[in-house]
Amino acid sequence: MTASVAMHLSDGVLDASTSVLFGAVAVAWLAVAAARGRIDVDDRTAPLAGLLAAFLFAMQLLNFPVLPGVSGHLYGGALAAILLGPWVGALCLSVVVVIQALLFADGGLTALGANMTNMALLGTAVGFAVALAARGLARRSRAGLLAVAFLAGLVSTVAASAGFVVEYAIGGQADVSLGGLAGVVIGVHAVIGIGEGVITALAVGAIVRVRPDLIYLVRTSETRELVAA
Amino acid sequence: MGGGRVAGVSALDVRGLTYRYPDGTAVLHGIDLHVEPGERVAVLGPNGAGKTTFVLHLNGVLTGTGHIEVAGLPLSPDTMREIRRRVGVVFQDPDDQLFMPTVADDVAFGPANFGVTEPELGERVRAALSAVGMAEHADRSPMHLSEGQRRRVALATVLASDPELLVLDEPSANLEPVARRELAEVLLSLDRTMLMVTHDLPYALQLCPRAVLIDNGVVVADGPTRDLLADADLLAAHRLELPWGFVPQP
Amino acid sequence: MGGGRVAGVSALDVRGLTYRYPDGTAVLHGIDLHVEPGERVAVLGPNGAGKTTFVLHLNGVLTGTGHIEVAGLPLSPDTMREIRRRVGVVFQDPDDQLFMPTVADDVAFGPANFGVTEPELGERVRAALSAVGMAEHADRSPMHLSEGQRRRVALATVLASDPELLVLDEPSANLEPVARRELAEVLLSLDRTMLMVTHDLPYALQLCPRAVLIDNGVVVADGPTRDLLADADLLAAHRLELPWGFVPQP
Amino acid sequence: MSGGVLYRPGDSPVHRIPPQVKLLAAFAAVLGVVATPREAFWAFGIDLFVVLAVWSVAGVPVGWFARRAVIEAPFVLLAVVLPFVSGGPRVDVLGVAVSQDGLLAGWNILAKGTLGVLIALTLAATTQPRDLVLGLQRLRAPAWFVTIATLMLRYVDVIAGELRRTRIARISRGDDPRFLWQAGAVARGAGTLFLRSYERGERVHRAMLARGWAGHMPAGPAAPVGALRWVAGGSPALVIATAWAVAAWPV
Repeated sequence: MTASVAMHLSDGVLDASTSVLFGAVAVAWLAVAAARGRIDVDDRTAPLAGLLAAFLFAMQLLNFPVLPGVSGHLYGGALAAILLGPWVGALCLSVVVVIQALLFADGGLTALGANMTNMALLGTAVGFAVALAARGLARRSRAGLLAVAFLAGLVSTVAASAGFVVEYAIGGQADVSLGGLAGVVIGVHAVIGIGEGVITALAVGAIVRVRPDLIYLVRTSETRELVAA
Repeated sequence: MGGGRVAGVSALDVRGLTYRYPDGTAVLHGIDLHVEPGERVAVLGPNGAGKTTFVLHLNGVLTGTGHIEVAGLPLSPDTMREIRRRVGVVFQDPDDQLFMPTVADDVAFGPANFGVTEPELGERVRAALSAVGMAEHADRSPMHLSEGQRRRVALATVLASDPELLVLDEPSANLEPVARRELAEVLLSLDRTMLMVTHDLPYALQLCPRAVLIDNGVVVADGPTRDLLADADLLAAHRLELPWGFVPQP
Repeated sequence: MGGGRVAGVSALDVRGLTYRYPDGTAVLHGIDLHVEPGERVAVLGPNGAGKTTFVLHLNGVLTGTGHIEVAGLPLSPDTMREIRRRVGVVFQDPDDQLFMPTVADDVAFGPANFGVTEPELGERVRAALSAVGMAEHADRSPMHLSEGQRRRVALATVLASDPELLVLDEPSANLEPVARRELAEVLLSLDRTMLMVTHDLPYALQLCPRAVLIDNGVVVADGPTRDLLADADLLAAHRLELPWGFVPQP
Repeated sequence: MSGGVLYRPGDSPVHRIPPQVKLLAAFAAVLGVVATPREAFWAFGIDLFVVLAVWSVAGVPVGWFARRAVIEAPFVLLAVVLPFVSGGPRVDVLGVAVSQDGLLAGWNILAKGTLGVLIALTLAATTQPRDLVLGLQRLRAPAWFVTIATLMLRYVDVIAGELRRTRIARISRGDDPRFLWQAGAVARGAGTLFLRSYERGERVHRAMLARGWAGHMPAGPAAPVGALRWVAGGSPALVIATAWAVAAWPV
């Protein structure tokens, strides 16, 4: 069981028009993210994002144990959002998803738009929204920040899988009970999401001890003094 | 601490060690090495000679064929854990070795994994940090230390498990002169059996009375370090040379 | 190539350079340095003395106060681009400097940014790689090169822009003995004005007739390298020392 | 990057097609496959034939593709499950009543998913990673995308190497995580790795600035692609698109 294999849609699951539709959604969303992330304005953002995309890519190569004999790996939506912000985080992960499709045939080419929407865009946006909403908790203590990171990791994974359910409802190729499909897909990803949440929380915890100034979520809020203590 | 030496048992005994990469390339072609307790041995050789691959066999991270015995205990899947405690490896880049939030956490990581509990754990951490002169930095993050300090903390993370054999991979790499000397002084003060993999020949001569030269996966020379370094033909044949201006003192 | 020297104009002129970190910590306290065309000058100093910060000022990556002039051109926001072409910096870790997919792409990166186009671009790449003895590796990925080869390619990436001043940050770090000597031979063959930041004192003596010693953000000594290294008190006062066994030849 | 890359060096006509042409052709071909009505079994046969023809020109053995196509495996599972869980009229297959619609849907995913992964593998096998990025750059991908992708491909191996060495250092000190809750050291290592990557990013940026970086990767000279090469490179996609058009033509 690996989270990203389960979420990388292949060709043929969605019909052609839905595939094209989500391609357009992804492109539009990325254009907004590029503008809001000011990636073309600051000559430093893109090189840094390149290294952090490499970091996220490398993390996806790393398996961690979930249960004996079963391993998962980080997919990094919430981690990217908390560390880099929802915009640059989305840009980094979208490059990861595109390169995985082109270099490793991981995820179908026509499903690229849907895969980017789920993993690079929904995952980071929802992960960041959760973190932002729970900022009060993150502000209170270090444990609070870790709890928020855990929650963001869990919810972002579930959100990414929910994206698949929505896409299937629009352009799925078989007449199955959507409720049943949603139950299975979201249920499985809730379990995977626990692993994602734990790793996200511990990684954020390790970073906040040393360089709280590098964490987007912390940098852009008043939590800095508290968590650095 | 002191490694609990047993009379008559050698610290390290390697016989006929061979290894191939998964792709079939042979790296080690039958290494034999025998180290007595308390010896300090330099493992010399050019890049690509198989030095680091050899080191990773000593604690079972890589598994080739042949026989490895550490302080009388043969390496096997059953003894792996105890072998890893007995063989303390200090890797070349301290950044690879230090990953915990504080220096003390990092030093406690090994012994805690090997089952040491408080209050002994805290005692081990204090002793190991004192041995490398880093006791006052226990609560800092390793990321905030200088290269020389990180190297010494990496050494402490291994000392805390009280290993029978200390293995150092390129300990002097990237150190400024003072840090380099300080590390040498720490290593000389430890009184441990030591294997030092390096291409820094002056450092080998300073620290290790004996040296073995590995090239193409076999031991091609074994003797007093001074004699090996005096043999210009031998060094040249294995792409080694003394640095400009270095004169081994008589 | 050759750097287009103009008679009577110094290669580098730094006056009263000061710099503070954004948090207010002062790093450079008024550095003065004057380098004539064709000189090779070693910049010595302990870790934390401000050596690398100083280097990053020479091409405007960091901006302090004071005056910097390269081959007669004062550094200012308007001249930044040309200054960056004139000052070629080889950083300590070649992995930081080799960021393109192949060696040739990397060597072309600088001149292409400075407006050089084909067919001259290809000619520059070939010439720079030949100068460092790496011409046959043009299409390889930097991942597949040895540390010494990477260091030489990093040097080529800078030579391709035909800089007036070559700045090397710890060029000998992490090199095995043969690679270290090969790099020295390449550097001596280049006939360029050179600033070499290092704590490797033997390497400084081998390559640079003149040395300046920087500590606490000021130049504390400036003279023939041999004289500086012979002054044991001066070295000790600034946490420098000759490595064990190194005897400067008379 | 080098590790795990599917590129198979070669000098076939397929290898030599400019990457931007191959990228567009691959996307068009897969879109054609996906748009083909699932009942048009003959059309998928033509598609498969086109793919096999490209392989024979490229000189890449069939077995190589078969081994790598298993990446698609999780969706084969979906294809197998659908006939049992879908609604609608039932048909009898080997004595088991399954959904007729589900059967077709399962076939649909199996056929299109397999053809899609085979086409993507063909692209990956015959195009160097750096040329894929170059192709995207010539297809006017945004500058930020090209910069991130270029640096990502260069540094993923460097960072994966750091990851591997950290792991070896950890297990050398007795770490043996078998359960998620024992993986704390792995996750803290991830935090440290992020910091190392960030700091390397700062150093790489400085090194880029020092060599005149002004916000976009210099693109090598792009030789203009003649109409003939567009047609040659696009011909497989053209055949697949034709099969789609015939199959989808309202009768």
